[in-house]
Amino acid sequence: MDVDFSNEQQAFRDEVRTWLAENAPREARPHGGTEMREHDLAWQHTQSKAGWAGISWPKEYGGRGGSVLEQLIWFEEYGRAGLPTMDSCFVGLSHAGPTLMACAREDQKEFHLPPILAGDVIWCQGFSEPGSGSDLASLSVRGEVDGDDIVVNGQKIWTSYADLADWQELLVRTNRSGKKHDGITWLICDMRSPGITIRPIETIDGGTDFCEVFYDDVRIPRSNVVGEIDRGWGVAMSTLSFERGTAFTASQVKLARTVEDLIAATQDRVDARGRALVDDDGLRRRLATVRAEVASLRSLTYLMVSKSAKGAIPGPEGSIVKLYYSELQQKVARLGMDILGADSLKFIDAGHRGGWSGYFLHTFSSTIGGGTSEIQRNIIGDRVLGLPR
Amino acid sequence: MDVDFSNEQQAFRDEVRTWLAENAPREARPHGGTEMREHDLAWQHTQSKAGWAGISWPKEYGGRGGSVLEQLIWFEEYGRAGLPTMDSCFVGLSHAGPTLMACAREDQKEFHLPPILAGDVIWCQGFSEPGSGSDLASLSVRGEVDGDDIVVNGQKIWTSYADLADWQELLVRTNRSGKKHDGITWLICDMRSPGITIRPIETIDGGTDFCEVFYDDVRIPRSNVVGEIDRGWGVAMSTLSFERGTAFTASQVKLARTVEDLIAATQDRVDARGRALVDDDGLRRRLATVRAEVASLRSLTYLMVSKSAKGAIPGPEGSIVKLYYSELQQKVARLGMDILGADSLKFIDAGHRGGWSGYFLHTFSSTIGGGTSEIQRNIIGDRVLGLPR
Amino acid sequence: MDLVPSDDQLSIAEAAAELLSAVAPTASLARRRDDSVAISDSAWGSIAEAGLLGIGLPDRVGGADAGMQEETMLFREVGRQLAPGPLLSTVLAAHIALDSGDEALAAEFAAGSLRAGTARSLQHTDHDAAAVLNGELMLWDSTGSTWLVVVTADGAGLVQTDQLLPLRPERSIDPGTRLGSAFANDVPLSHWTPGDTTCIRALVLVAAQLVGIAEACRDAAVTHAKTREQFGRPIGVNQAIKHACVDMTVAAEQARAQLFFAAASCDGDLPDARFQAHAARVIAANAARDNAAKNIQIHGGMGFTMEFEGHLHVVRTETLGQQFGTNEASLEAVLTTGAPQ
Amino acid sequence: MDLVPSDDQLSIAEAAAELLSAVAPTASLARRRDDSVAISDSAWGSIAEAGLLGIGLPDRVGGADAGMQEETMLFREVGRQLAPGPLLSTVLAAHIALDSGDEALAAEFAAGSLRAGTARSLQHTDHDAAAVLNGELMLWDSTGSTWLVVVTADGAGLVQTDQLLPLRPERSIDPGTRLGSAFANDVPLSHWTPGDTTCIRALVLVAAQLVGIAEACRDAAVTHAKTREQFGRPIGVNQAIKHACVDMTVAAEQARAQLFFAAASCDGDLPDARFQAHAARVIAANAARDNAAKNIQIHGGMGFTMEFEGHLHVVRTETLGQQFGTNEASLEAVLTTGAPQ
Repeated sequence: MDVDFSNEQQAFRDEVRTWLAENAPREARPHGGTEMREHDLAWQHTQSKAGWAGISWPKEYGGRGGSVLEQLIWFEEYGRAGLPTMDSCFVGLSHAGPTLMACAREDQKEFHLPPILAGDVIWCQGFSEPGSGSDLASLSVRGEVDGDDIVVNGQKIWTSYADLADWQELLVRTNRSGKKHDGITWLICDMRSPGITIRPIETIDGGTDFCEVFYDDVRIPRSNVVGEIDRGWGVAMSTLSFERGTAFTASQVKLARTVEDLIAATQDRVDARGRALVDDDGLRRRLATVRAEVASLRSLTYLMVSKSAKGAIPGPEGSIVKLYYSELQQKVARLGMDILGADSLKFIDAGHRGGWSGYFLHTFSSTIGGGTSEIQRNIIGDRVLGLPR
Repeated sequence: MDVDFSNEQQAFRDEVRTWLAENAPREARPHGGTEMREHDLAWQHTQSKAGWAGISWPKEYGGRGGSVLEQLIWFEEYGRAGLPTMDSCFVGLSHAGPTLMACAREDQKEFHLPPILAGDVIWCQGFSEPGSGSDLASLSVRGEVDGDDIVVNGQKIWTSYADLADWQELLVRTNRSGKKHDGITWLICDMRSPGITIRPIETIDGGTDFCEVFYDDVRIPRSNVVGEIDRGWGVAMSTLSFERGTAFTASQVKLARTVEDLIAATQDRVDARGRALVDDDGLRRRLATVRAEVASLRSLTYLMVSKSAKGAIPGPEGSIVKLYYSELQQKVARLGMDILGADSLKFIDAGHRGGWSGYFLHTFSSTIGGGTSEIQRNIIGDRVLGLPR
Repeated sequence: MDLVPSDDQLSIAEAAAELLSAVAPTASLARRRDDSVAISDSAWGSIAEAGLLGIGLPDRVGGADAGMQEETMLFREVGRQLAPGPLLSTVLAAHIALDSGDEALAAEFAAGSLRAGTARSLQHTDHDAAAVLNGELMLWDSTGSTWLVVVTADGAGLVQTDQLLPLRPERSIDPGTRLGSAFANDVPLSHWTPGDTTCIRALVLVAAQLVGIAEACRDAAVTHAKTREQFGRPIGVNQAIKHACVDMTVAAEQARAQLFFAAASCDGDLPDARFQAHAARVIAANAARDNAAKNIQIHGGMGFTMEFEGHLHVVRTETLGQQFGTNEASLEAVLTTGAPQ
Repeated sequence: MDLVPSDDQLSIAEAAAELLSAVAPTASLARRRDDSVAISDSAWGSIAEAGLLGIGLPDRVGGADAGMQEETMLFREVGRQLAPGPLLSTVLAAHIALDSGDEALAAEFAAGSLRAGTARSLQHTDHDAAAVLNGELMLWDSTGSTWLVVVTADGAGLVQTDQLLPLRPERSIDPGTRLGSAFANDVPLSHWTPGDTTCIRALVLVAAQLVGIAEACRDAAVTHAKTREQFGRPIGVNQAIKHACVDMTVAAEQARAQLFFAAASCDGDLPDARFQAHAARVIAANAARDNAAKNIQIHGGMGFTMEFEGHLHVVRTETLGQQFGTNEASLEAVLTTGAPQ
């Protein structure tokens, strides 16, 4: 065992840190609209030009093909620089792109992959529906083959950045006769197609990143099917993860900084009885506990990355990190509310949208989005522990 | 709403308190064996002679038939006097007796009920089996009709005081052909019958109250069937509860006193850094929280008792009190371990068996015995909230 | 001893719930989000006209002559319905005016013709200096309110809002509560009454609102667990959901029981009424906080949207939790006021 | 950076597990409950002979010249197997003797010919007075031990057991650990080494045992959830059981990861090694405590019997938790040693 990085890795880290310090956007990221789109694409473009785009993409698709340790270092530095980890280029780079690499035809790859990397296009995801949340395979948006087109009708929900996107990875039901996992087709949907209506959803932290998408006789060319008609579930499940255990690294680094900020915030605050918060044994224990837990979250990531570096293919254990991270984030947010007291009630638009109270509200999503904690526990129980279903 | 007791009720309380102070056993209750049996029966006998036996039993069966508020007062004073609430007379008074009243033949009632009340006999319960814990109806101890007898073979477990008992309420399977809830028979078993072997189980707090009971061709007269053969499940489920929401009252009063003892214990103790525990904000909050929670546990009981007093029949809401009480008791025990520090490691035979560490270990049973907390949550979810199964 | 509300008390609750949901429905909070006052004049007028503000006040100032229990029944519905604006602070202002002998002012608050918001000093105040306001203040619903109540464990009093210039509005986490900042430099409080009578009333009525919130969240979660289907069955069949609903029930029930106990103890002037009130506030705050979070989680993605009212329970629990003394202060009081009787 | 144990390290663990379960199986704890020494002479001899006590000591005192990581792998198995007696304190005594230049004594501890228990002062000690023992002491496994280690954040030293008369045995909550009380009046410690080197080693190796306990509990619970049937199906199909097993897994995995990180940080002499060690101890203690309780609960009635080993995980977690500084002290250190690098 060893927690030191090699000289080569240290040099890589220095290079990343320097480059990010010199090239990361200096202006605050806009909260939405075309300004956000332009901002995110410009930043992706900058990374691409400098050879940092697709740090985890294989070289054959134009990515950097970094080793898993380089990825870890990149994401650590990315988080340390305070850059957003789930910007509007995220779906293209981390989900749609990898799926296309795994399952698409050569012409589809050639057409779609380079613009994702270059920062020319934004992708969004059309998976969830109002009636199909945890039970994704029960989706019911209809796709009917009509000549060379598939005609799509229905509604998707929780589509991040649908209003900014050029393309969508879209799951539709093309066959109702068999089991629910059969009869699903994976489509590339042009978001400018006639018949698409997009309605942003306001979330409790004041964000509007999520959208509902309505499809009214939207015609998608059959040539945009990835894989085969009715075989889309397999395509969706085959999505390669190139993160190899590093997916939450940048978020963890940010969480660690948030904890340090909270510790600092106790230094000059007093409670309602006029006593310094820094002398409050109860708060001290809660702060120490989350500081230790954030450290162990990093250790857990390092352990998974170490396994990846030895060639292990990360499996459902990734859910352990997701579960732990999301509940820890909520715990930290709650602790901050208690430390800030009456000040926590102000919804101030500084740093994070809505200030600390906005962050607090935002963290309610972390145990829901990307699979609820209940579903994560099922996955770990069934697939890691092998418990009976 | 009103939390005051009437003058009459107050007078009743004074009477109970005085009587208990003058008549409750002065010697410590023996930890087991015939000494414990003699002790418990003598105390029941004393209560019986003075007209306090079966405070919750209806008058027609020789009980005191106290109003629910009198029961509440009785149990509060009983707890305040530090008397054990689950002594060896408990099953007879609170389970077997009420079941016999509800379902037994007149001759069975006449023979069995008076000795229970008078403190002449001890009853035990033969329900659980090694393979049938939460799923009681899956029980498999065989009972075969053979002439005028039922011949019993198999094993029961978790039978409290089996080694001290005269009689047992025993569930056996007399029919395997139908659904598992059918084919069960409720028997009165003489614990001195040939073929019975009793093996005490040592529990983690050092107790030996629980036993395994083995039946090897034990012959029980058919006349000891309560209700009908194969219809015992209905008998077991019909058991009347005369506590009407007061079942945990004495235990609550004890728990309240335990919390006060812990608060007092912080007064003269210091932590490893030499600081007075009484100045530790974290401990203060934990102590305050359990003090408030114990108060709300009493309020919850008062609310249920108030409903009973108005004629409502207590239903599955009783599980709410059980669930809350048992988890609160564990929380208090844990807090005590943290307050006592290194002293908590001494397993001292004073007060409670094993001192505080014995109490701590003992509380592990409170979320298991009498139906696990998981089962309590199912009951509340299904029967109080009406959630789908 | 009887903790079951009387039929009269249940009628108060029913009438209040009906009126509040009619004149200030939850949906109105979002609609008025950018208005300077959280509650509309017409809603305020209807509530006052129905006599809700005067329930616990004597007949001679226009009240209904009932007690803390009846106010408790009212404010439990205020919490459940997430009713906006300075209802509780105005009721407290009326009591403060009455206790200090200003019956005319009490009558104006009871009639709703004057409103009172809340001011809380963010700096520690000496016991002796309690009747004077100093330093940084946080204000609740000062907009539209001529007066502000100041409630501390040492006493309670009033101050006129315009004595606290400059007032700065703060964007509030709760669309049903307006927040503001101000600064005071030796501003004396009027109608000062020493002692913690008003503080105890505030604790119980805050607890009542929090109990209403805890119950509303439980009800919403249980309904959703019964109706929302995934994998072909209602999600409530899953123990992860079912047991969460049960834990919400245990929390709400214990909080309700302790609330009733505290209200009855206050009305009965029992020696441990102070303890019971602080305990009620602590238990209710934990129940509201836990249940509000669980309700969102059980609603999944929908729970995270502005459209769903779940977040309003969260933010009301937070704003209410800071308005009249903190949960921390009540915890400390639970330990220092002596064991319950 | 590599947190995966090497094959050599895994071999140490495997060999240790095999030996411990053979010579001091869990069932032996109950059998020896009334014996004055928790571990039999023959078991002790086998462990020493296999070189387990000297793994982290240099060759010249009879050790295997390995590091903290290898000791970590050993003590994780000690925890998992619930091995009784003064294993950890004897290993620490060897390090203390070595650090203070007494190689002959270190060699005797490494060879197992001398044993060391633990003494902890129950009163607060000034930094300056750290090398002298005073007041009430609590002793771990002093019976059969010629020496006792005293480990504080200010330094570590040894004392001969017979200098602490009167020794009073205390009935211990843990049948694998003998407890005693004693009193000291200005008893000087020998082999005193200032600084927290030994303290840090103790923290990591305590954490290692606690991680072993947390993992053993998880494994036992998962096995039971797969095999115990109720209502015609394994109980692990119920989310109440399944998700509890998952939470035990998350706790054990995070504790294991932090343990490895801490051990590697100590061996690599990293600037935040002290922080990582305290954090490992805190995380491991919480994991062991939670998992031990959940394991009993999942086992139901059987979990509450002496026959089942579940309670041994509980009581070992408690005795270990007080032996070399408390969890509270580590929490405080996590906050005062500065942010991790």
